[in-house]
Amino acid sequence: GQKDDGRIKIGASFCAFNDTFQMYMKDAMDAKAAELGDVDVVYTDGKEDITIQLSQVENFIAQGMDSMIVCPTNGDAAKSISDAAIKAGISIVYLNRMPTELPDGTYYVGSDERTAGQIQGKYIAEQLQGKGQVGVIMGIPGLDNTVKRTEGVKDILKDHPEMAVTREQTGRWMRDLGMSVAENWITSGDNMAAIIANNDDMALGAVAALEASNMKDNVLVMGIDATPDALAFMKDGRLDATVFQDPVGQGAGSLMVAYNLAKKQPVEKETWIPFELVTPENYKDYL
Amino acid sequence: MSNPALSTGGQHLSTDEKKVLIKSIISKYGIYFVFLGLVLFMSIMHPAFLTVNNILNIIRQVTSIGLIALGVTIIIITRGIDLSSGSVLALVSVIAASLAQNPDWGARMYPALPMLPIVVPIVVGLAIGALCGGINGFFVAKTGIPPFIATLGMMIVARGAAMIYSDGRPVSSLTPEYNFIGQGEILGIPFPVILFAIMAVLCYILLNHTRFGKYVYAIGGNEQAAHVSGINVGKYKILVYILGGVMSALAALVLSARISSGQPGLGNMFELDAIAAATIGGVSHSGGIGTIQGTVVGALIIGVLNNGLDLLNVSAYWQMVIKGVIIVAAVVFDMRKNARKS
Amino acid sequence: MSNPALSTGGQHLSTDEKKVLIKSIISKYGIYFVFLGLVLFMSIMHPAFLTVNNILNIIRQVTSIGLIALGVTIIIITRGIDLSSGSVLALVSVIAASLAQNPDWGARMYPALPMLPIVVPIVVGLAIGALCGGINGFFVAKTGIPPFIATLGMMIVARGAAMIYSDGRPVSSLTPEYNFIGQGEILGIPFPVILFAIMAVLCYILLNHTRFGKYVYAIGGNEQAAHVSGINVGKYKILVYILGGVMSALAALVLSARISSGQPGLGNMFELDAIAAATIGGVSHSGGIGTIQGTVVGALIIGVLNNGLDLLNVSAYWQMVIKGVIIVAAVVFDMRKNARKS
Amino acid sequence: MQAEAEVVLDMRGISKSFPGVKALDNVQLSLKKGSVMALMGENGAGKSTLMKILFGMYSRDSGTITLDGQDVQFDSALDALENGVTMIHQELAPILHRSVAENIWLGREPVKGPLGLVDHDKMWADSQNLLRSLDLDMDPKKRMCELTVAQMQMVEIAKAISYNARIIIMDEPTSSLTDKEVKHLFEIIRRLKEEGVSIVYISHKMDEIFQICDEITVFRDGQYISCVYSRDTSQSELINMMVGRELKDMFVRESHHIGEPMLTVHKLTLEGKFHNVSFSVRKGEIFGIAGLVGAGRTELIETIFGVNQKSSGTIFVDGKEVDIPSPSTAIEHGMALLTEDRRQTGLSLMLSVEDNGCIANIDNYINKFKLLDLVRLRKETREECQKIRVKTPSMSTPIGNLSGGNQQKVLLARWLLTQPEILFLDEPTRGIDVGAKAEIYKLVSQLAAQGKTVIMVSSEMPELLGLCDRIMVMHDGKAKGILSHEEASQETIMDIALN
Ligand SMILES: Nc1ncnc2c1ncn2[C@@H]1O[C@H](COP(=O)(O)OP(=O)(O)OP(=O)(O)O)[C@@H](O)[C@H]1O
Ligand SMILES: Nc1ncnc2c1ncn2[C@@H]1O[C@H](COP(=O)(O)OP(=O)(O)OP(=O)(O)O)[C@@H](O)[C@H]1O
Ligand SMILES: [Mg+2]
Ligand SMILES: [Mg+2]
Repeated sequence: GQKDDGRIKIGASFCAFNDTFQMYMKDAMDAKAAELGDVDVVYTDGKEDITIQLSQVENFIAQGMDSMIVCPTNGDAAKSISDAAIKAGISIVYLNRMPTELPDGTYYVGSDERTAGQIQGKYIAEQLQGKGQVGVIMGIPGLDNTVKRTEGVKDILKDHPEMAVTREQTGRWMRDLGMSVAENWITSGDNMAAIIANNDDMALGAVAALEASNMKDNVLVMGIDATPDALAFMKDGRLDATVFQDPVGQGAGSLMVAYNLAKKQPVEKETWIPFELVTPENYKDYL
Repeated sequence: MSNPALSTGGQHLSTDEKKVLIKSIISKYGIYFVFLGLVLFMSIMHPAFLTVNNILNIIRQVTSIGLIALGVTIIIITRGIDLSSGSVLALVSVIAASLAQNPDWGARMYPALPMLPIVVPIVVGLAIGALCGGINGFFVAKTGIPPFIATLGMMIVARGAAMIYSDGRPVSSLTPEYNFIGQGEILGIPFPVILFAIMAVLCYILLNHTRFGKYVYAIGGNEQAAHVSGINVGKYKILVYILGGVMSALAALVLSARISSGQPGLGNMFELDAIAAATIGGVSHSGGIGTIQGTVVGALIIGVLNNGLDLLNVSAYWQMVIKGVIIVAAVVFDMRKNARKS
Repeated sequence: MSNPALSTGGQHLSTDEKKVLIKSIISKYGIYFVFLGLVLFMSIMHPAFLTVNNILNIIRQVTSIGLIALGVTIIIITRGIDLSSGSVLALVSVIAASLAQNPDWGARMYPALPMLPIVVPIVVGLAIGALCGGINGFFVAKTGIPPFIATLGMMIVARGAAMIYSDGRPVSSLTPEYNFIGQGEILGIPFPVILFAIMAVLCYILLNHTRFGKYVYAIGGNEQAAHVSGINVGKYKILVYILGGVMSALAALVLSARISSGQPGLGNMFELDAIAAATIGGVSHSGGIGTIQGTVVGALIIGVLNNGLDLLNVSAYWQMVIKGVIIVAAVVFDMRKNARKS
Repeated sequence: MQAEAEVVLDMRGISKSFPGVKALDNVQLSLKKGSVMALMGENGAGKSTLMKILFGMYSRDSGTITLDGQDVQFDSALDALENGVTMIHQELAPILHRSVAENIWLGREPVKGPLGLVDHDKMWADSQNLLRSLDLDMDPKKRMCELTVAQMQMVEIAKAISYNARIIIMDEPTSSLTDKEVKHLFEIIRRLKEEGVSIVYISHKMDEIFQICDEITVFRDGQYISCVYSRDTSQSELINMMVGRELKDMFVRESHHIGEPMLTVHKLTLEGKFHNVSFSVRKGEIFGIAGLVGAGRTELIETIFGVNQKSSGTIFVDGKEVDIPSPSTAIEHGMALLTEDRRQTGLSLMLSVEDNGCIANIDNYINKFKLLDLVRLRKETREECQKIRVKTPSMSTPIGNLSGGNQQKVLLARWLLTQPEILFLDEPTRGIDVGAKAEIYKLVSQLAAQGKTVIMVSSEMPELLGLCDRIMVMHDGKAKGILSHEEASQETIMDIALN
């Protein structure tokens, strides 16, 4: 129920505060909350650990939140979070990462990680005209988005007999580690036509590595997120493409759903915010 | 006797002696005072803090760290360390979960597997934990390499093994019996809390009322002395690491049942929190010193911090800063440090 | 002199003595043999491994871990530990980067800031590192809390501070002068490699040819004895942690310049890799034992593993397993463990 | 009687090498039932090594061990214990943070009940009985670290006896005991003998050997020299066998000129340890401090040296009042302190002989580049060690591998290197062989002759009486009086110490 002061309290658990994209979603939520005026949002950092997030949801329940937003580290393991929320009678909005099940009282705002990888695969296949070897720099192993984005790439390349993912290594989302991976690939002498990274930071690391050995012109590099850094790289012609995931659409959208749930207003069960391909042709729209 | 220090039989305490007494009480129970202070502060700051529900919350949330901390306490008392706990937890979680998936779940790891009795995943899980711990112990005891390296190796290997086994994916949809381990309640008390309490008591008895416990302290206090007193130091070291592995496995069962999913990324950095809990609780890394009750309080301090700062709506970044400061402050205040030094 | 033992002038060695000699050489240089073996294996397995480019690659990639490892070696020799290195690295990286952003970059942290001379971010960065290390050292030396806790606190606090300072975002687009620290070359040798080599030599001199070094070993060997021998133990401990902080800061400058961006998530778990490098290199956690050359080889072993396994296209998961196994095997083979035990 | 007693233990042709040292070369030892065999030799002669081989801690390179006529081979201490052999170790081996009872019964804890839980009540009671039977009055629940060194040693002795072994090895059991406890130990040994227990007794204290031992085996440089009945030999003959040469006077008091007051202590107090202690020592004087264990002697000189912070009182050096907050200041004032417990406050076991030797004198080797002059450092440290005849394979050997006496000598070298004006020696000859003792005494009187001030705390009355110009007697934290060399005797000192 609402508190005496009539303000609405929403708890939001993010899966990692050191993930830049999540910070942009948080910014969008902040902005939306300010616009609404009568809502307080409590943010917590799940540190890429679904069990920590479960604890945070339990804490939200103890605090008497009106509704909750959770960006789950792992969609497969969201069930216990749903159970806890349902048991407490508090609605929950999943953000950005789709849980396997979406029982009554739970909602979803976001996109499908797999399509991001598919967009990458399609664009690269097109650019390379269906020929060439590809390396994939992955995020932290075992995480939802790492697995699904990588699978998305492979979904597409499967259909191109002359293309293959010849190398696959982890850069743990970090630019410096992405750079090291790319450096090692370069020395290996593999004839790689494109490097696809699970996020922009690692892609930018790969770009730096390629530039250092004057190979950037021969290799396409593509990331995901369209961070300001990535767009700046694209502006300078250093990054070939990325995939835009709309943090405002997702962040603000999830807050609106949670807000309406708290106010007992009708809401959509699932709100899909599509990924968008960003290339040197259209990057200016995302600056 | 001529030595005055020996005959502390005198009954009348001077004020000086009283001061010393009070000081020694504080120094002996410092960390408990810190804990009480923290609880007091949090309950003043937030009405929801000191409710039965929230207290169970806190304990449930520290269960896995706490279980690992119990094992690691015993390991550190022998002058060892275990960095592999979190990874072993992950490995056990995916293996146990793969043996406890709902038969009607489409993405089962072993689609042809019949529904196994609940003891199978439990026993297999504990066995894997014991095996990992045993390997740690073997290398520490038999090759003489530093425990830091032996368990660091296991930390990397077990994480890799968990990834390979599960192909980096979660192993989800577990049977209700399995889930009970993490979500069940007995008389309104969450099962993980009961399990943690039982294990803490068992470890307490083990350390204080069995030969094993005496040997653990002796090995940590003076390995050579233990050896010349006829203790098979190697054997007991191996046993200690096996125990550590089993505790990680228990934590794995609880945690995966809690989220109804085994995951290869689970338990990341748990070893650090567990070691921190033990250290806050007064376990000395120079060996021979430490108690189970101290470690339990150490784990609870970490739990209260995580829970309380969330309740107080402290922003995530500031939480880190505050948490770090309080951990250091707690140990500074805990005057047992003096005992540790000598 | 009448003392026969001091004048080991005898020239004729029996076969028995030769065996002992060979054994002692292997035991003294075990880890170097492991390193050479690893290099040999990799160069047989992949033609590109033993090229100048790739060698520079490897060294450049281990520079930041290596720099931290140099500092942490000295800390561990005094019986300490530093868990805060990775977080201090992150904090320094965002602060230094914020003072070295390109003036024409739209998203500057301080839009009004004029372009500062390159020394400003460098000096400020090193100062922040020294400050963090100094705080670690202060708590270790003056309050007597275990180094594990003091630096664990700093690990959490510094990471939080980095997040707060940068609001969780990368601080990008740095000036070319700044980038030189990480990307520049002198006579074809990458600047980070040169820096690492210089720092390794300086640390070697520091440990072996200065009073500071003798005191470091003495403090680690027996703190009380060092005190009675007139060493200001507290002061030197603080200095040692300051040095550790400065090395983390150097690593931060190199790394952020390498990727031309300061990031609050940088350096995650670097402390563990650095401590591993030192331990592989023979530094003993019981204090008093360890060398810079050992640590450098330890860091190179980690670098060769990361690079070589990537070259051989070993899958990420299997890389973990293999890496863990090789680290343990290397230290098992390194027979200096015997020296450590006695 | 001894002639017909059966031989219980026979060790023959035992050899043992460590890297760089041949510790034992074809030695032998034979022990009869119900007798005490002294094992004697200089520091590093191999006494402890042989006993560790017997006790299963080291493996032998060659040789046979026969126990009750049967060849045996102990692979571990456990084997030895199970075969009725126990050992009191030279280096104290207590588990400091555990209780006396836990230390005594370690590995043999009484258990009860179906779960095999430790029976603490029985353990306390057994300990109480054991301690009482040895006339020791201490609480078995006390932690070892709360005991004095002497008490810890008595606990070790009690522990060794509690095994009811046939053979007890005692490796320098009295090195940290005072006369009272030594007397006590001897009573225990006599009782054990009557019960048919055989004892190997290692000590550097001559008078003890003749008091308690039936036979004496002598080693020199890892070699067997001879075995004699103690009633058939004399102290000087024994010394000759051990040292390989004649040792004329133990105490050569070189004539020395006593000059101006160098160190004056006025009403120095450390709360709870000692009160209002005043004395003044002159240049060229050897000043002894006597007293029973726990009299506060160690605390007194450690406080002067800045290890502890004084509660009140003043200290004057060379006529000027000085404030000494830490040992480094003390060293600046020309002081040096050889501490009592070399393991705790002296040695860094894993560091080399050289590093242990030079550490107090580092400041003297800093050159104009702020670097160390390692050549000179090595040379001078080595020379100092040679001067006092340290026996070590090399200067880079970890000091932990040296025999106890040689470790002590290295520590002495550490302080001599600093060329101190005021030298404090706290039990300087603990665990040191006769030859080395004589050398240290000679050194002390040479230093005095050079005008240095020496302050020596010792529990060995003969050395105080033999060397010191004056002796201060302390009891229970108070200075009870100062005796001149002429006044002092065993009786007068004891008289003052006990009032
Ligand atoms: N663990 C070891 N490693 C290397 N050398 C050793 C070791 N133990 C003893 N030694 C060497 O063996 C020789 C014999 O030492 P041991 O301790 O037996 O002498 P000791 O007769 O007991 O002397 P002390 O009277 O000083 O105790 C010495 O030269 C010593 O340096
Ligand atoms: N390690 C210790 N732990 C506890 N008490 C101690 C310890 N060492 C000394 N004491 C106590 O401190 C007091 C003074 O001891 P101190 O060592 O100064 O006496 P001492 O006259 O030098 O005797 P000793 O001959 O044993 O050196 C005594 O009451 C003694 O019991
Ligand atoms: Mg000996
Ligand atoms: Mg004393």
